[in-house]
Amino acid sequence: MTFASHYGYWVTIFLAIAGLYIVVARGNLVKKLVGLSIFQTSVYLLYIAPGKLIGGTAPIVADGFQVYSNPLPHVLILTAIVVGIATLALGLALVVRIKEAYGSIEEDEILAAERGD
Amino acid sequence: MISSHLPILLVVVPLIAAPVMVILRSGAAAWVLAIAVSWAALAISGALFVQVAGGGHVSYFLGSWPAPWGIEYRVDVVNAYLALLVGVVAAVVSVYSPRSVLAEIEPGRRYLFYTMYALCLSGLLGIAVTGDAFNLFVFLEISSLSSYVLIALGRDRRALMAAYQYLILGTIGATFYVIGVGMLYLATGTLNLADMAARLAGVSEPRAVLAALAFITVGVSLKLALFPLHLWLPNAYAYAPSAVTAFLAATATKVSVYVLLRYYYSVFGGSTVFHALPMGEILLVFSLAAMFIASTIAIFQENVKRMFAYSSVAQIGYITLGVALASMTGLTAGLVHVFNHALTKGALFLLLGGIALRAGAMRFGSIGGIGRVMPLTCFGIVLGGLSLIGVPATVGFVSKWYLVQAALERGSPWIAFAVVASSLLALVYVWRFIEVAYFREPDARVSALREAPASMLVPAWALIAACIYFGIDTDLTLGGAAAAAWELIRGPQ
Amino acid sequence: MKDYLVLRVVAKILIAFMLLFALYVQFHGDFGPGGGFQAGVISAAAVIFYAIIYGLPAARAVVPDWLVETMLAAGVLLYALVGVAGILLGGNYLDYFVLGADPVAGQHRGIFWVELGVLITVAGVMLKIFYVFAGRGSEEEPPS
Amino acid sequence: MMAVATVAIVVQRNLFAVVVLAGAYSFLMATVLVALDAPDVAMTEASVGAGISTVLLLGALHLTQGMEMKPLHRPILPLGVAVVTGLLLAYGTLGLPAYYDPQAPIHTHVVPRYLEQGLEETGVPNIVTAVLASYRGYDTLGETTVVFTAGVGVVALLRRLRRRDGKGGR
Repeated sequence: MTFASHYGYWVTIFLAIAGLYIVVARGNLVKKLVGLSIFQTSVYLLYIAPGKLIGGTAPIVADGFQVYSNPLPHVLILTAIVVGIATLALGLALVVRIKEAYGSIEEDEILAAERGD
Repeated sequence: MISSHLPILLVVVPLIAAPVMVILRSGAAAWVLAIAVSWAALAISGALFVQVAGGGHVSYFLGSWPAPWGIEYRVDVVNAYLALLVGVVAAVVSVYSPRSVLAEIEPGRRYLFYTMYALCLSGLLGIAVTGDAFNLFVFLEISSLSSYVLIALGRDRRALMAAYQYLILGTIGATFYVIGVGMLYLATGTLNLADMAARLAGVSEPRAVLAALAFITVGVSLKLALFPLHLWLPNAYAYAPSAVTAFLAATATKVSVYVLLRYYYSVFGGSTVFHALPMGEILLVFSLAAMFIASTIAIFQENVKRMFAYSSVAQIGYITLGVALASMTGLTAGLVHVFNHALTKGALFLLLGGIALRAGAMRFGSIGGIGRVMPLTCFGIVLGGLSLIGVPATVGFVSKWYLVQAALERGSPWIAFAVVASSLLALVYVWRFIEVAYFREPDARVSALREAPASMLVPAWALIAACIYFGIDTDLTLGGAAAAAWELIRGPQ
Repeated sequence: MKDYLVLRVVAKILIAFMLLFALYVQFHGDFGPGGGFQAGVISAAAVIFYAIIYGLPAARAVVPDWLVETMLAAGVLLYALVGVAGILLGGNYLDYFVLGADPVAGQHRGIFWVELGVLITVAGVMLKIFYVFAGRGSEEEPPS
Repeated sequence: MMAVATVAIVVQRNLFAVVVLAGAYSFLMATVLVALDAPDVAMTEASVGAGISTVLLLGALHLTQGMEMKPLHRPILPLGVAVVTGLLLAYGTLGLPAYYDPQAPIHTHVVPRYLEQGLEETGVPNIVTAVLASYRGYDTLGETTVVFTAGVGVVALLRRLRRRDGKGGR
């Protein structure tokens, strides 16, 4: 349980903070989605980084290799990536519609317009 | 032979219907399919409920891979109770939908609407029956993505913004959930919920487990709109198409409640969550806040649909209050309110859909005196409102009666008092509707309106009738809730 | 970009290679990295490339809208029906063991069809999203 | 490098630059993933993160606008939310097994069967494919359905109909 053996997690944590910050703090709808993607990517490292073993190789069974990195997180994250891009595509489609309906993609302007509805 | 495949058929039948609808490209055919799969879901979940009602569980191994290597569907009475609830609501909404879809969705989008509806149904049922943490996430995303689209199909442009906000908050919630699951996976090495529970006992370092508990709680609370994480809900409910509001209000948040309970009791263990940790107290504070603050906000709404949406946030507070009391009676109260509130709110939003169809407006200012021209619709809303308040002989009374009992059992009469006091707030907002609908003179525009069509009234009144019936004969609902509560409290076998 | 002859000729060759590469990724997924999802993305990219060089209408003529929309549904349907086949042959849902003469052959057949389903849906969706985004603002989408 | 790209994304207000930076970020992520022996994931991240999402984002920007407004609010609350989340993550991860520990639960439970018997049971040497398509094939059905949902959703939202009734309104 030493600090140094967990350094890989710190990258995850930094990315999670930065991504979440962009989502919550920024008013631009496109930038929020970019932040959301970064937040999701931080999870990829959380899952995959601990799966590696020293002296290991990619989990493709072949003669001469005994140690493989853990394949299960890879599978899970493949799914997570796909879910992420699906969400992004849908989010962008919504943004395009919002732009057409309100003429803006800034949250503050849109909320101001909604008050007038 | 077929009876052994019920768990998977429950989910896959609507899932297969969705691409078929896209290939057929016909609104009418899609509607027929939607009705067929909704009633099939009701029948299958009913059969499953009968299978497991006596206790025990049904396991189904996908791809015939044994758990924990493959994905397991594991149905006990808790899952079956939830699946049955979703099935009932889906069956009613599917019958109700064509008139409101005809009015609210453009012709070229109708089959896409039903495709999304089928996917959403499949996703919710998938969450309800799966026994695998990551599979739960995948189906959560199927139901979430489809509900974003369903909400955005509302006629008002604010529906788009509501869907966007829900997308952002929903995705943050789902990502929190995945982080929590990731920590549990790293700590135990498994994704199967039952296996996870068994292996958690052997984890010596509690920090990862605690953090996982926190992440999953926050993530799921975002989805179930626990105050103060409810910000997406009022607009999403207010501006979504009528059928969608009724369907989501009655099912989506309830399924999230199930997820929370499943993790608390079947994975982390009820005693860890509520005795070793102050989760009960934390939930209690947020539940009470939801009951009072959301009800108060509801009173000041100008839009009827939005008012009832805030009322939903408050009612979710009653459910989580039951959970927070962490006793057999409390949990039973919470679970029975899951069912009762689904019936009540489902009925209310269906009836409001009738007003939306005829009057085209949901503001108090433009529906004055509507009770005289749409008597059946408005009388139904009044009865539903009485159930929200908790008047005897409605389902709302049953839930609150048990909540009060649970509070007294716990030795906290002030909580019992809070339950009763918050009902007065419900009385105020329901009275507002009554006052506007019955005691104002209808203007020329309102006088020209007609009663809602029978295809909408009959399903809605079926739910209202259920609200009254189950308010008097509580054997089925309370029996199911008590069996589910008992299954949860006794923990994994 | 319709005037650059060299570009147009090179593009044709490149697109052929891209599709070939997609097939390689699809069928080599058993042995190396890759599989239905990646192959689907690459084949969609090939058509998108074609659309960029020759224009959207040309691409729509080669891969029409109705085909794309059917593709995106057909893939999921194929995948889900492989599962149903498992039930019909006496196994559980998505049980590949019962699909072939011996279990491993069954697994091979199951994985092949399932990956094909993924390929079809992913390629269909990517292409459809591209069509919809690119078509927005320029021309009317053909009525369905 | 990834940290630099992330900070640049936070600061930059030109959305085109943000998109390009996000693409670069994805490539860096893919490199890291290769280093972590996850070639399947790296390949997907490169094609999805750097490829599709960049194209989609540029497409969306083309249809909307390129510059971000200066934020009106002081970002104290959001920063608080993000930092609390980070602290919680830090708290949790410090309780997890150390990296490269072959005795960690993820290496001793469930996975050994995939690695030792996966080839035998499925006939597929790439264990990622074996788990993806067979052991956890149902997740992949769900994943395909998610893609399908997004595709149909985008069509439902952006399809041009011959007769549009404008914004709808109340």
